[in-house]
Amino acid sequence: MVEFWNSYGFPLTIILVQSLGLLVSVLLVVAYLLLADRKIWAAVQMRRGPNVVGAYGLLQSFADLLKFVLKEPVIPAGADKTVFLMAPIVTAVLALSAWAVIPLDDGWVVANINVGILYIFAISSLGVYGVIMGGWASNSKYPFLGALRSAAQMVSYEVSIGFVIITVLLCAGSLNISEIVKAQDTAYGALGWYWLPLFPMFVIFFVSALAETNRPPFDLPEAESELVAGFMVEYSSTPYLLFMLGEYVAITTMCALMTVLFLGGWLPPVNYAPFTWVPGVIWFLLKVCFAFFMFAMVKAIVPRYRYDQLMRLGWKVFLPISLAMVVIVAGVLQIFQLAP
Amino acid sequence: MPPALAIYAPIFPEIFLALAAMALLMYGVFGGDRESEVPGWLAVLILAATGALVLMQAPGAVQLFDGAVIVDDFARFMKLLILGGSGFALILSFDYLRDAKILKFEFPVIALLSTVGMMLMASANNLISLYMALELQSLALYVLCAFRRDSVLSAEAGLKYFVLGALSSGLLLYGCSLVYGFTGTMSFAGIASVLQTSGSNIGLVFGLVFILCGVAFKLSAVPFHMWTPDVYQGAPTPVTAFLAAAPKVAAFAMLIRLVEDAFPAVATDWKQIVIAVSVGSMLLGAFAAIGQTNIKRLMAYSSIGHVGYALVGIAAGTPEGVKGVMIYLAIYVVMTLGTFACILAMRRKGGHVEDIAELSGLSRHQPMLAFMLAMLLFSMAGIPPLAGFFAKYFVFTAAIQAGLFWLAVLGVLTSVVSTFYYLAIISKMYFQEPAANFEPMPGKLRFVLAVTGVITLFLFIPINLLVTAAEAAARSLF
Amino acid sequence: MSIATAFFYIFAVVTIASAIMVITVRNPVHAVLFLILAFFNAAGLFVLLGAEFIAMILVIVYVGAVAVLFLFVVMMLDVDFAELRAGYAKYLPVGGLIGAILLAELLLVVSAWTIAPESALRIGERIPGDVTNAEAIGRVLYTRYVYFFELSGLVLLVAMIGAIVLTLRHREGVKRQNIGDQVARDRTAIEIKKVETGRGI
Amino acid sequence: MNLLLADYLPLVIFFGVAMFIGLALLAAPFLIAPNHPDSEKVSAYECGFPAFDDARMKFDIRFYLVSILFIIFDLEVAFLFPWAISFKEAGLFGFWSMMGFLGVLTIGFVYEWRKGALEWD
Repeated sequence: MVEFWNSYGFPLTIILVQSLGLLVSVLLVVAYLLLADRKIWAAVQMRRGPNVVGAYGLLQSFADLLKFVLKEPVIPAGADKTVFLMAPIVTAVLALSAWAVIPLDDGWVVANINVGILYIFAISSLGVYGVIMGGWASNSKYPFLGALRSAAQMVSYEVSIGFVIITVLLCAGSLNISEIVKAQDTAYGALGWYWLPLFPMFVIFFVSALAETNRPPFDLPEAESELVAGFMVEYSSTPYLLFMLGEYVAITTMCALMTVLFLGGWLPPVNYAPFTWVPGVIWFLLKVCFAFFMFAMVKAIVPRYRYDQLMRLGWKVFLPISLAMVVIVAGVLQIFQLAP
Repeated sequence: MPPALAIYAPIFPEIFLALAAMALLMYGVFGGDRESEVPGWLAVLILAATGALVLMQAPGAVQLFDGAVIVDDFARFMKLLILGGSGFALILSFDYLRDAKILKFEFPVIALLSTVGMMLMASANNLISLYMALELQSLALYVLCAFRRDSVLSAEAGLKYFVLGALSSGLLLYGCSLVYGFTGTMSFAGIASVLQTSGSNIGLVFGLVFILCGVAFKLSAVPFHMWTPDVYQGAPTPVTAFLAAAPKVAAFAMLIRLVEDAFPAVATDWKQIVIAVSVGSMLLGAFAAIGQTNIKRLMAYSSIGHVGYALVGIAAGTPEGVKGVMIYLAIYVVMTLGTFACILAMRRKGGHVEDIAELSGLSRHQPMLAFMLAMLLFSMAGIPPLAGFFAKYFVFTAAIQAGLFWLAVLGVLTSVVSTFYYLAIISKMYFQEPAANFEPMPGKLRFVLAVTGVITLFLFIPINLLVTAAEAAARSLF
Repeated sequence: MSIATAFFYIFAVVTIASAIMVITVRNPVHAVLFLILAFFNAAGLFVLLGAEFIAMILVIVYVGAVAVLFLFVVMMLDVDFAELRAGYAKYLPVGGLIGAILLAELLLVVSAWTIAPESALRIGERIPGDVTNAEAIGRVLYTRYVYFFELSGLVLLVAMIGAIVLTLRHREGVKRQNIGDQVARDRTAIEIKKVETGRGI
Repeated sequence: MNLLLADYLPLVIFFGVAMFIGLALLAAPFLIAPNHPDSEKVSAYECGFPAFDDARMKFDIRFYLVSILFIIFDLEVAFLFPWAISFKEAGLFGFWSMMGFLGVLTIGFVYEWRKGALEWD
């Protein structure tokens, strides 16, 4: 019994605690990022934003959660009930499970797998299922149209994200996310991170991440002026909450991915004290917040794209540019023998 | 780095063909998307140039890419046949495509890429290269079958061919994995040497069966022929001509190399299968064609029968047998293209017709066309001294030499039966009241018919040339 | 029984069960969803074999791309399912017979299966100990197996051309946006006003 | 248990915990919230009208085309991953073989572009 505990029980408990801890912290961070999103949006429009629940509205997200849980869940009569309820679960769980491989600090990762970046790429390519399933299962027109739009949109930007990741991999030489961060650890600090040498890809990644997560200005799947709320029209109560949760977790994941791929993960921006005294996880968090701030500002500032413009941007601008960049980066690495 | 590239010289023809196909694609898409015959003629030129490149190669066998590809005399013979078949089928296509309003530059491009696949099939020396070349060829053919996308029949043909083709690819791949599981190698030579030392095994035999099933699908041999009549009928006629000529050659080339190079040690096993398939194909080709009223369906059954005859040569399993198959294929390609030139000439104001009854009394209006078609059909039936006779003669003698006397007899008997439906067409053309006349035959069809007709009629004079070439090529396998 | 073995049985059973569901459920959308489940479990099996790269590619390509297309197609199909079922019943005896024969053959194969003892030694390229399998694939795919690699490029090209030839239709009378024209427009066409924060116009 | 699988076990557990949280959230309102469906409440939303016809309709073939093209490019990306991480080991030859592959697909891409398959109208 003791032996069993030592060889299986103990490590499993550790993993369980780690997972639970990470998930709870992700959810907490998301709760406040959601608030931050609304506050930033409000600030740009010269409003105050949520400020009633708790000081400065700090408890707003928790009040929302309570309210969602206490609302009546409505399932449309014509809906395919199983798929209808599965869709939000799929969205939320997939979005959350991406966090298993993201390192918060050196060695602070739940599952340090060799193909971490592929895993994230796979998970983000599955994000489209929640939307399609929700839109189809509702058996209602607006959700269906929203689902179609969303599927085509997410799929279109996935390709450029793939190429962007390839350029980073060319420079880093590993599929392991911690290794990718470590490859950015140079004497130049923030200037050695990949955002500078791969700046065009950084921009493309940022914009594609917006499109991939259906964030404004690419929120056509739920464009309220055309499709009411897109694939979420028929959802209420916690199924709706799970969709929103999934969306925001996915956004946070994209911010984290941007941090890891381009902003040096947990590395301090300057390689000298006092910067090196700050724990890596703080740097990581700060960078994620910075990325999220950019997401929120874009939402507040930029008007929504039209669908044909959206497809054009994905297929005729980003795809050729990122493809060309793959060739250029590879060529430079080959000519100057810089490959890791 | 020319010296480094020089080692790839044996597959320069394929590389050239692929690059030229891509260049043609770019030409088509940048040269304005209008209907024109120019890309098609360019494609014919490219095929001719590729043929010249193949001819320029020095004799002898070379292996490339770790033995994945082999270029020997056998491969070169088959490649020339494939190139010829593709080229003449392309020449046949222009007028039909214009009438059907699908004269697009993609047609020759896809045909060229398919030809690349076929040539690589003839050179495949490893299970993966075999599979990939086959897929390249088939994928392009699926598209060609559905090329006339406004026609329900064409779309149906494409879909049927695709679904069954995918199924057969699955079988083939499954068989390959079983064989790999048993032998631990993908290369033909490796498989052969393993079988030499460790003998046969039930798992391996099943792998072989699955592979042969997959190949039989591609050959449209009984019992995997179900798709053939529908696809032949539904596909646009030039595509049918294309389908009936070069891909058959490629599939045979692949099959011959596979069984002779990889599985000589289990010859008894595959010979049984090949014999069964051959008998089935000959019988079905002879009897099922009798009731047909659509000439393309009839050609489908006829081609099933021809596949059966050619398989007799493989069943023999000797250099003579392989030589016979090669001669058979060469002559078959010529006859088929000629016959399709005649079918494509069946054209009235309202468009193309495919009913056999429409041929009634053709000899009054167009005696030359009727004569040529009659000769081609006689040749298909194997009447001496036409080319088709020699085709059958060499396979059957090889079978007799290999002790398969009864198989040869069966082949002769089914040939006699098949003569019946060929004769029915000929008697319609000569002894029935004429139906309305066809439009005059376009020059390109005339050209193809003239070339194939002359070969069919007068092959008995230079037959020795063909026999020597086939003999030399067949020897490179043994 | 180790954890890995337990997971093997879980993945294997779920794969087979969902594969059966794919062909038996009434609703084609459900069928595709079960297919996705089967892919996932197959990916799990690959991970158990140590082929993590293949597992991830399976998820990315099959689940993330191919199944999306499947779902697109079946979602929008107007198929009469009752009719389909009728055909199913009609072909069940024949299909069942063929299936049974295949199964019997497979059992025969499996029961009599022996791998040639030396075949394991012949496997061409072993993965060096310190290299992940994605990297190991990279080391041979682009050099030793370049022929297959380039050939797959050609296959993809044919697929691209084929898809466009067969499906692309242009609608007439559509006015398209020409970004170049818009950007190149004369500056006098619009008036740019500086708006101070918080003032409005 | 070997090292590679030891890396994946946490992934499965993490997934399980996430699933648990999701299911708990989903189930909560069904247990504690009021639930009084009526026929109006559970009808599909169509701007106040009763639904006109079936919501699932045939759709523009363009959506299929986009997803087919996506599959092709996704495969291309899949081929790039091992190349990117073994860039040095594959050497100059590997570099050029990938350039050849990308060249073939770029030709396909140019073809698509010129044919107008990337336009959305």
